[in-house]
Amino acid sequence: MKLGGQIVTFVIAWAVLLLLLGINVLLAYQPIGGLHGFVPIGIAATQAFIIMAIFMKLRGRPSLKWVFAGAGFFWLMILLGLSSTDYMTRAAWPL
Amino acid sequence: MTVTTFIPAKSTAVKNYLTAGFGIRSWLLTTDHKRIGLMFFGSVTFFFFIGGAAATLIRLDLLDPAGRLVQPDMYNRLFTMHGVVMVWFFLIPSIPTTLGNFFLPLMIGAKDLAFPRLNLLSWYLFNASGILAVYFLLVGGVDTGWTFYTPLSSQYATGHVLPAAMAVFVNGFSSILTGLNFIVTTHRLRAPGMTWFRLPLFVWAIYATSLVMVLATPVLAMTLALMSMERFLGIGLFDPAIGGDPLLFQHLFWFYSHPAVYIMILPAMGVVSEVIACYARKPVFGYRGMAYALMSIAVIGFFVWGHHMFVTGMSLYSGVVFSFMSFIVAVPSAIKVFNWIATLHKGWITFDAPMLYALGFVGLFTTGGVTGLVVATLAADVHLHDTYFVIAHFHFIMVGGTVSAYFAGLHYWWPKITGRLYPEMWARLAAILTFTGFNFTFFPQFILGYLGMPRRYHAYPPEFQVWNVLSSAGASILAIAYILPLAYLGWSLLYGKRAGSNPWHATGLEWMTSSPPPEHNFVRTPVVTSAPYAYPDPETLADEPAGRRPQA
Amino acid sequence: MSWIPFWPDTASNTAVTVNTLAIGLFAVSAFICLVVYALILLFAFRYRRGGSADRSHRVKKSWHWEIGWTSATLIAFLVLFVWGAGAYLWLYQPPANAGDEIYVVGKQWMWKVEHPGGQREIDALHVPLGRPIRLVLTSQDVIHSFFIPDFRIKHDVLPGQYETMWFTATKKGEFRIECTQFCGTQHAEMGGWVTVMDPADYQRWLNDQGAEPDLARQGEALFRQLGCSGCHGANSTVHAPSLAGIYGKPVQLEGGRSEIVDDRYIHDCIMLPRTERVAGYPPIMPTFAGQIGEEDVLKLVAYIKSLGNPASAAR
Amino acid sequence: MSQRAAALKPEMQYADLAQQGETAQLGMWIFLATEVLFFGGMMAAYLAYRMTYNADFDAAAKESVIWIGSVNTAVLVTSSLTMVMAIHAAAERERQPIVYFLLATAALGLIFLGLKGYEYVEDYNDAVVPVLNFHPKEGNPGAVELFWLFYFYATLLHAVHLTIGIILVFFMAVRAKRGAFDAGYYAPLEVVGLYWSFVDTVWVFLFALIYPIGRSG
Repeated sequence: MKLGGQIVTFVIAWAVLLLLLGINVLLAYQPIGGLHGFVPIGIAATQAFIIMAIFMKLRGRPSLKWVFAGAGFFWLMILLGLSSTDYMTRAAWPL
Repeated sequence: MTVTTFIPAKSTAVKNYLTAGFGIRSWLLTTDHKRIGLMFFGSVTFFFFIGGAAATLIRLDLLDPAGRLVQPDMYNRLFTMHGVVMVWFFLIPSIPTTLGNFFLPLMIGAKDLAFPRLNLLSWYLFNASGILAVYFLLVGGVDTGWTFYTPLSSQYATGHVLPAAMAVFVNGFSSILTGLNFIVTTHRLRAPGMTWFRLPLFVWAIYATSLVMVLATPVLAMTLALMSMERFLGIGLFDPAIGGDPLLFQHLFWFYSHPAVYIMILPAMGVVSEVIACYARKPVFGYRGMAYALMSIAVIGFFVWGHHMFVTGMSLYSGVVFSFMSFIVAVPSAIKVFNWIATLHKGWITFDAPMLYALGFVGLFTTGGVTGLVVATLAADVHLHDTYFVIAHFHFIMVGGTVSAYFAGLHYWWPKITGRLYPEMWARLAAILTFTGFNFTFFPQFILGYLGMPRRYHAYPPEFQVWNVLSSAGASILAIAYILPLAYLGWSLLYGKRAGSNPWHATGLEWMTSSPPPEHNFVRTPVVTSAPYAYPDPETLADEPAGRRPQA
Repeated sequence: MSWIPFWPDTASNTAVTVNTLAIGLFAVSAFICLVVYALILLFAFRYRRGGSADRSHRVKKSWHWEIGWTSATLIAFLVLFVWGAGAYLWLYQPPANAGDEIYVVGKQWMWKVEHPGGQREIDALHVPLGRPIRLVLTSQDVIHSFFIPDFRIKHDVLPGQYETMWFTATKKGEFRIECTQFCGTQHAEMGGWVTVMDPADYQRWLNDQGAEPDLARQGEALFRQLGCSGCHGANSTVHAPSLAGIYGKPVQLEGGRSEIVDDRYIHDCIMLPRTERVAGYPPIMPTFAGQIGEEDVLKLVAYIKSLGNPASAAR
Repeated sequence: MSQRAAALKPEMQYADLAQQGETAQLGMWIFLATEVLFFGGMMAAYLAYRMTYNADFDAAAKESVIWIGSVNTAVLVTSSLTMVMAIHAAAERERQPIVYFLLATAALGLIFLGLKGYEYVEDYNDAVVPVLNFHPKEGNPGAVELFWLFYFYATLLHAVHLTIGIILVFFMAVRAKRGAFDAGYYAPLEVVGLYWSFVDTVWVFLFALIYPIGRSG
């Protein structure tokens, strides 16, 4: 197997993923207050983005794969977003 | 249409899909989408009559205010059975798996679906889950209603909740596989020249439906799995005893089950568009608008589930949001109704049975739609929620709408599927009976609802009896209207006149091949060069043969 | 509107509001249906095959039609939405002066009602005419739904949560209570009657209900019996918050949030004590979930409430 | 090209192998979208309770075994790398490396499962297994139990997906060994690769929801 440009990309992606994992674990022990729920999710989203773009080969020309990869997450956002309108405001109303 | 027909010169030379093989194996192991479509037709017909039998007993029981025909527990099992079977084993699969399976590849000029073996698997999963569900609904039954609300289902109900939930879970796989197959096929296997805006609206409708199927069904699967775990372990994510929220179950459940309503109605809209265009001899008015409306219903349909929860103790703020979205989703539906009517304008309308069913659909769907607005209005829903008003509303959409359209499509494409014509007069009679019986059955239920008769009551205050009797009487007409086609369509299989390849002089690729179609649909792959519904203009209509009754 | 055979009785202020809205909605619905049916029949007749109507000059360009009827329906729908939403917020937010608070507990398959004075009823609810009544609802088992058709008001009743609804009865008489959320075998039998009486008759009725001590007193007895007083009492050595005068006031919680002490808060503190712990107190309170029923919790709530309001404690 | 490669034909409904391969990949992407929603149902439950019982979830998450979670994340990320390397080898038509990389992928998957099993034992010893052994040290027991129910449902479901993945990868290794991908048509391998990386993606999110929260306070 030739050591082509693609393989280098894969290995760099892998290294970045591990790095992000390390950051995630380290930050878990830092007093970052109210952010402690959001930071891991943000890091996970970045990792997921890298995996999908590089390992699942989404990068490159726009294609139909983008649509359906995006659709899953878009619909997930509908579910999470609209159900959380209830949980965020249930106690607040009736006033 | 400038498309040449693709009928082999001597149609006897090529075997059609029915004569391509005869043994039982040639059916049970087939990967031909047309055969699988027919097999699905057999299955959903079976489940339709199971669900219908339960409905019959319910209506008989309600003739008497004291509900003395069956015990309360039995009654609860009956309406659960009616709901589960009709929703998951008839309404959701009805049009997509039968007409969709049969005609989607034909209409886009493909030889088959993208994944024929998955298609067959879908049929097996469907039957396995259906038989499992019916078996457990018959022995012991399930007493939760089709909605499986926790904590009733997870901790208090006595019936076979677990197997029933499992059956619905497996059914979900069937639904997902079918939807996935349709989406991929529409994207990848269109014939040369078949661009997106040359697709018939039925294909658009099936595509939109499939999107809903693949994106909503998994959430139901998860919800039922979580509910089953709670029942199995005695503790779970919805358990109020540990601070769990029963409303969470409802959020997740309706995230699927509201879009599921669009799984039922979108294909019906597709069928009706085809039928109205054909019998009005006109292109569908505002074709692009119709396609966009289908897609936007499919997407916005996911933003409205909370309107099932206005009185449940959900946040009032959420209620306002969901009510607003529900009004928004009604707009594309209204557009569709207006466009169908505009299609009739200046047409050359004939009243064959499919057209009668389709016009009935438009009327019933409109009634169901506007009453949908009534229950989407927050304060009105406070009174009407969980009463017979809601029952009437959704039956107008699902039974008046979907089932009428299903029959419209079945009659319209019957000559293509079987190669035979159905007896026209009987079919018209059935169509008229359906419309009449339907209104008699369900209109009184609007009144019962506003009077305050709650749903799922096996006994009710005596002052409601007159409306219930009226409703049950209408149901008996409806029953005849549904059994009648079984008889004359069966008859036509043997004695019906032979249909030519295009008895209605309709457009669309499915009419460009022989009836019944050959094994791989087209002898040569068709090339499409124009938009759908290219029915001739009124000026040239004189050239068309006067009597469209085809020659034998 | 009793002269219409298919119209329910209108017996409360909420019923009037919903009636007006419903009549508006039904009128719009009927109008739309009429237009659709009329157009279908008209076109079907006029443009039947073989008919001699003029078919030339067909409308080909459709977009301005589309935009026209899209915006028309949108505007009509928005009006209905705003009307309905406004009425809904009014219906579901009890006014500040809703004085009489009555507790309702749903249970397979009955409604248990407790008046503040300790009077108890099953499947019946007596209320005075012309006074706003606030109901606090909860369930002991599955989800039920408390529905009074003649008042056009209903609310689901959930286990482990308090829901409120309110109305002012405007007509004397007996009106049905129904359960509209399917709750098991005898769902259809779960119901009862609301009796609306003159305030004087109502007072008499309350007085005739025997010598049950009022809810707060019963709560006080329970408070001792369950050992609550051992920690929350005045001379307790255990580090637990004092409950005197806390009702209706904000309390600082562990984690920085603050919360108003209301019925729901007290309920959760008893049943799920560690969720919303008061800042500065150790998590030592045991949970009473599964040990006491919702009715007992209601009594404790009434007692704690009375501690904050000496006037009602004396009553 | 081998004899076998020459005989490779697309299925009846496709024009050519390229179309068949692309279609298969599209099908897998749509399936993965359904999987997002499937796990999404459970994540919605997590989010709802996280909003309601924030402090209790923090307290509960402290009991999770973060070192196993972290090592497992590294293992899965590495397996995704070996998986794409196998696909890359297939693109280069080299049979042996495909087999080795696939076996490495499956082995990493098995290591993940082994560690996960060990973690469950640890959880049992920590008395955080609902129904079987549940005595939480901190927080409101109900809410803490909700966290652990989520933990077990989510990780078990993920393990089931991973097991299916391992079986598929083994199956692909066998096919690769027999030379099925020599001809340059390796769409099945790519489809399995998509599935594998997706299972990895799910885990990345589960890790974030379960392990790092609640340790700083």
